[in-house]
Amino acid sequence: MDMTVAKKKLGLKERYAVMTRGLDWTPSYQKMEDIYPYIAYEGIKIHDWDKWEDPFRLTMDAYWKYQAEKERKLYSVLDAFTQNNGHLNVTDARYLNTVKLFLSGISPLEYVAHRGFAHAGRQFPGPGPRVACLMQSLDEIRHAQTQVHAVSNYNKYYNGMHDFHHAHDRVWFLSVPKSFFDDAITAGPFEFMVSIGFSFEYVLTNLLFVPFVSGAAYNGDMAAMTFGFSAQSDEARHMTLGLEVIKFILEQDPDNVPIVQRWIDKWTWRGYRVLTLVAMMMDYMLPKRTMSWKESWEIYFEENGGALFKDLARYGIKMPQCAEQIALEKDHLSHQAWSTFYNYAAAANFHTWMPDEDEMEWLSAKYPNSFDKLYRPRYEFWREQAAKGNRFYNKTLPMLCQTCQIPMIFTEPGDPTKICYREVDYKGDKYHFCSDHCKAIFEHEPEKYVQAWLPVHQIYQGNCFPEGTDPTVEGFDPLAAVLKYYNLEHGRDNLDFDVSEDKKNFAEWRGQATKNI
Amino acid sequence: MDMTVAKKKLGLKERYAVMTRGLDWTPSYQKMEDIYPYIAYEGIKIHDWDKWEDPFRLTMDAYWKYQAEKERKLYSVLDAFTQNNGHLNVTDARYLNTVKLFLSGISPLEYVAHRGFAHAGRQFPGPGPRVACLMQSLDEIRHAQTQVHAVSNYNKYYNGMHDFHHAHDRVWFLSVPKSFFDDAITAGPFEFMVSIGFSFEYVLTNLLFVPFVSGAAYNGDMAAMTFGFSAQSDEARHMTLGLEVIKFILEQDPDNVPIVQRWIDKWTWRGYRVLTLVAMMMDYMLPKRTMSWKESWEIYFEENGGALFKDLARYGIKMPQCAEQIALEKDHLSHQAWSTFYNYAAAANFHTWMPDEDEMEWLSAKYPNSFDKLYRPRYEFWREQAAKGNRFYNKTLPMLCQTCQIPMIFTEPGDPTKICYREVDYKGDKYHFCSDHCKAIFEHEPEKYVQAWLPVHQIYQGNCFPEGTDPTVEGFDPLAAVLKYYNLEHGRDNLDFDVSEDKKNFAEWRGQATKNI
Amino acid sequence: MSTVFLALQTNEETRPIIEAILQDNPSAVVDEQPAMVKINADGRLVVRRQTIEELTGRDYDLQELQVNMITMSGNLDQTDDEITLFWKA
Amino acid sequence: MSTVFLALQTNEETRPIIEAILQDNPSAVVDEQPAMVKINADGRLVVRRQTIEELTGRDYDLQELQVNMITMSGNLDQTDDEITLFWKA
Repeated sequence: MDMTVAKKKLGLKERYAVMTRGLDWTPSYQKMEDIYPYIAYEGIKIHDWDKWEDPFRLTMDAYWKYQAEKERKLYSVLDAFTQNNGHLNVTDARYLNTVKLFLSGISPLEYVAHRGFAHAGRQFPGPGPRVACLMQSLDEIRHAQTQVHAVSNYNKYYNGMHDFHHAHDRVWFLSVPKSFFDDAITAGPFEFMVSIGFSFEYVLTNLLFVPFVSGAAYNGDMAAMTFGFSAQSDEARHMTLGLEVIKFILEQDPDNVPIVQRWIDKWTWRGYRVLTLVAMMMDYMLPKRTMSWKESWEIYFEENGGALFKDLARYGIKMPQCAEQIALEKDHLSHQAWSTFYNYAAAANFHTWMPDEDEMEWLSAKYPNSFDKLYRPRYEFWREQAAKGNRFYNKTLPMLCQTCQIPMIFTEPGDPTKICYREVDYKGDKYHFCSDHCKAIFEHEPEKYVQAWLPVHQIYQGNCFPEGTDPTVEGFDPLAAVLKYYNLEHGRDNLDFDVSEDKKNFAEWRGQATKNI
Repeated sequence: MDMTVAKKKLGLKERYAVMTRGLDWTPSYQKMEDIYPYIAYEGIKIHDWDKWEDPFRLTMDAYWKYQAEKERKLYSVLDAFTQNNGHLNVTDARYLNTVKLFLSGISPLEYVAHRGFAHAGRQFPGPGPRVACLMQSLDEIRHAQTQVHAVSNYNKYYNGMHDFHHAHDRVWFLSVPKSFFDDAITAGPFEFMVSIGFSFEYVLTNLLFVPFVSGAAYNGDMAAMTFGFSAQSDEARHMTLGLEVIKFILEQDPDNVPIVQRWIDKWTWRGYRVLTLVAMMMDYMLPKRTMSWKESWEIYFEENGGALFKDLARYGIKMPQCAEQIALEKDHLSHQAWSTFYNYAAAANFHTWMPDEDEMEWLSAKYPNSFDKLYRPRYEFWREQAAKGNRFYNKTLPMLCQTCQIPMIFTEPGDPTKICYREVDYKGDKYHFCSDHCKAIFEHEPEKYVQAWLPVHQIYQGNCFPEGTDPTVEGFDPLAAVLKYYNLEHGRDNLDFDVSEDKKNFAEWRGQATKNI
Repeated sequence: MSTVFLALQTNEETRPIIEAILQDNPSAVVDEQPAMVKINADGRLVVRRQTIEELTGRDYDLQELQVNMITMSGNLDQTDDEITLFWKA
Repeated sequence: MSTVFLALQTNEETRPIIEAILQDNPSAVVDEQPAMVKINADGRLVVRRQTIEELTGRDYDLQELQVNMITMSGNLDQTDDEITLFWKA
């Protein structure tokens, strides 16, 4: 018989080898250290770059194919959502404040991540990590773009989103996520990969994208569900890359272990502090609660991170020490954060409010050890005051932690009635910290962190007023000047949800959408 | 100079010629009349099939490309809608009854249209109409499938949709749309093209798919919006085909004009009568009204159809006479229909209800000449009776029109207080009609219409009970037996919306979706 | 002259198309309906490929309009460069 | 053994994939969350192309899973025939 046998296509592993290592070459007329100048100074020793392999074995051709499909789906849904007036289907208008926070706090980080992976990937002599970093870099700019597109629909109707990028670079609390990523991209390429690729992507992003986006879906926000899960489908790949990078570095040389352990310790804590915003989104800002911050933390950090560090134990890597303090904080984090934003509602680009009675009950049930004892009485007092017309807006400026840049709102580990306060004297100046972990990070790299652009210091130094402002004139209103600098309109973009234009407009529009007269 | 000039691609018109007429051949060993046996008997004379040209000049390659894109978009949106619990975003649970009506009354027609175009297209000796009919045939089966897919999500939660195809072939009022299409596909190929392609698609489908689907979008039904507009994007092409077919036939031979005029008269009236269901969907079943039936009729029939017949006047074609009666009915149609379904709610596969006070006001405003005088008092009486526990369910069987199969509910042209009643004696039997137009249609083809399967007659003849039913036993409940035959559950699939499981479940589920306790 | 019309879905893809139509048809009037945009014009309405391409900055095949078209009225003629809707009377 | 998991979007495309996973992994447990399905398994979870193909009646490329994957936990290894998630300890 003369059967023709079809030539077998290359298998996935061979295709991956051909499309990564097969496309690489060894430079002949330039020295390796000139081409990859940042690869040595962090002290990481790599002996064989070819040991790095993407476990998904994704090659660029397949990457474009599946990303294009994700984009087509995403934009079909976004278009239909807008066409359908989907914004009126969110549970209630308070929900929109999560969108504002997401857009101004998180989307700009996606863009910085894009830059970070483009930069770090360029520095690695191995083709495997270069291709993986290129894909992640493209993913991240996609996320920034799709988030901006998705939210642009909300921006047509609701306040506070009109100049999100301007806000990201200026508004006080946004210096927390901004400085976190700035810290990462100004590190060396290996530390960047551990900070973002491993600690942030593998250990922490689940907490941002999974339960929150799942919650957004059940709060009627099909746009957030769609961009969120579309982004998260890339994150699954990022997480794999993050885990792979750690294993690769650790397997290359035992000298790498203590360096990597320090980075893991630092970046787990740094990332956790940034997630303070997410904790409060989950527990306070989704009108329909789907999972508490504490439950999310237990599933995605304690259980999942626990399994991870048990697995990494064979390399000598340990669960970061900060996990102990985090465990103590999980009953308090979201409440302390929300209290702060309730206080500072006059200076934010979104609205805050006191939870209603049902929501208080939900919080009691989810936080039996802390809520009724410590936070409910405070809320009830504020609610009472607001009902009397004394809604409290804190107009003094808080002390910030030099490392995480969060106001000093956190309590002593084990004593939730006492503010935790640490300080360090360095070259004649005093620096303040919210915790032992932020203090330790500073102490290891003081020359980096003394440069921090702290919003409160900057306001006091007169750097956060519109150009030409004279703060010495009589009756000068510093808050008004700062809001102008933020490009926020007092009484429209800030203050309590109850007095907001958003609340009024949403009620009116939803009414129009359901009534015939 | 020796510039290389890129070879120009074929233009659209050349491509169309190559991909239609260019693919045709003249049969050599079979006679034309054997291959196309149905082409002569209707009396239509065609001299040059090549004069038929699709004005879109769509060829099969482009067809597949754009249809695939439509499908990708559609299923992305349907998936996201389901994932997001989109069904809870409809204005209120009454809306769902439009979906039930659509699925059992209209979707099966899409399937019959698919068969009709496959059959008619096969009969035309010209390659232009054959390709156009092939595309439309594929479109129609796509519509049937996407509608069933879209509605299958609702079927998981709400009653009355569980066996829509069974219902279509049995439930009394569904014989109206069913018999309409059966009438068309049992006609010759030219009459089929005029009935469906021109009269239904060009003159009437706008009224079904455009204002109703647009209204569904603003009643929160993203699924209906998406399948509706996706289908309608094909309809735009069908309409063009419908207009082209008429112009082509008329231009071929002056003898064709009176034949075509008769078909237009007949099918405009037949189609209009079927749209009675749509009139009531627009005015009563969309909780958020977006346009009244009367307004839709004025825009899409009077204005648009007026322009069309003015344009066709050059061929000697006139606006169908029935337009005069339709103009008189537009203030009454939806109200008379809704009253009927309110009466017969015990025997339907969806729920009915009395409009609330705001809705009555909207109806008054939209129908100043008729609503307050004729229909509001009736509704107020029924509402009062229902409040006293006497919600009226009519259990007698109505007389049906032999042609359109609608109960004799319509009033005399010009006298909305008197039921219109016409009759014809034919071969010793008496036949009843709702109007002069239905009577005239019968009289032209009595041998066709005496065969009508009229649900009321069939029930009386004992043909609509489950097999083995003995209607002579004591206490026999005919309605119960008929509902069993329909596969509808009494008390669940039928009766007033107010006492329905749908209402109760929707309220409970929406509550769960927004409350935290 | 009778009115011709073209109705398109309200979405990002049709925005520049509607803009192009308004630019090319002085008599065109936009009627915004729920989830759709109906463009009415007096007797004749032209959709020009070149104008869409100028507004979007990319190649455009007029057959793409199939995806977002909802309905229309009038006789139609389509070439590579234009879609024309018109009444003869 | 620690838990590995894979979370997928709740939609028509993932239904047969989830079914395949449950069929191939006796320890797999489904945790339905809003808009997503999380599948937990004890130490190891395998997604097999062949099982998906049997259930869907069409060719399936495991890389398609990229489109509907939300998150996962564990070391990963992907070949033409299987995606495996596992902990070594």
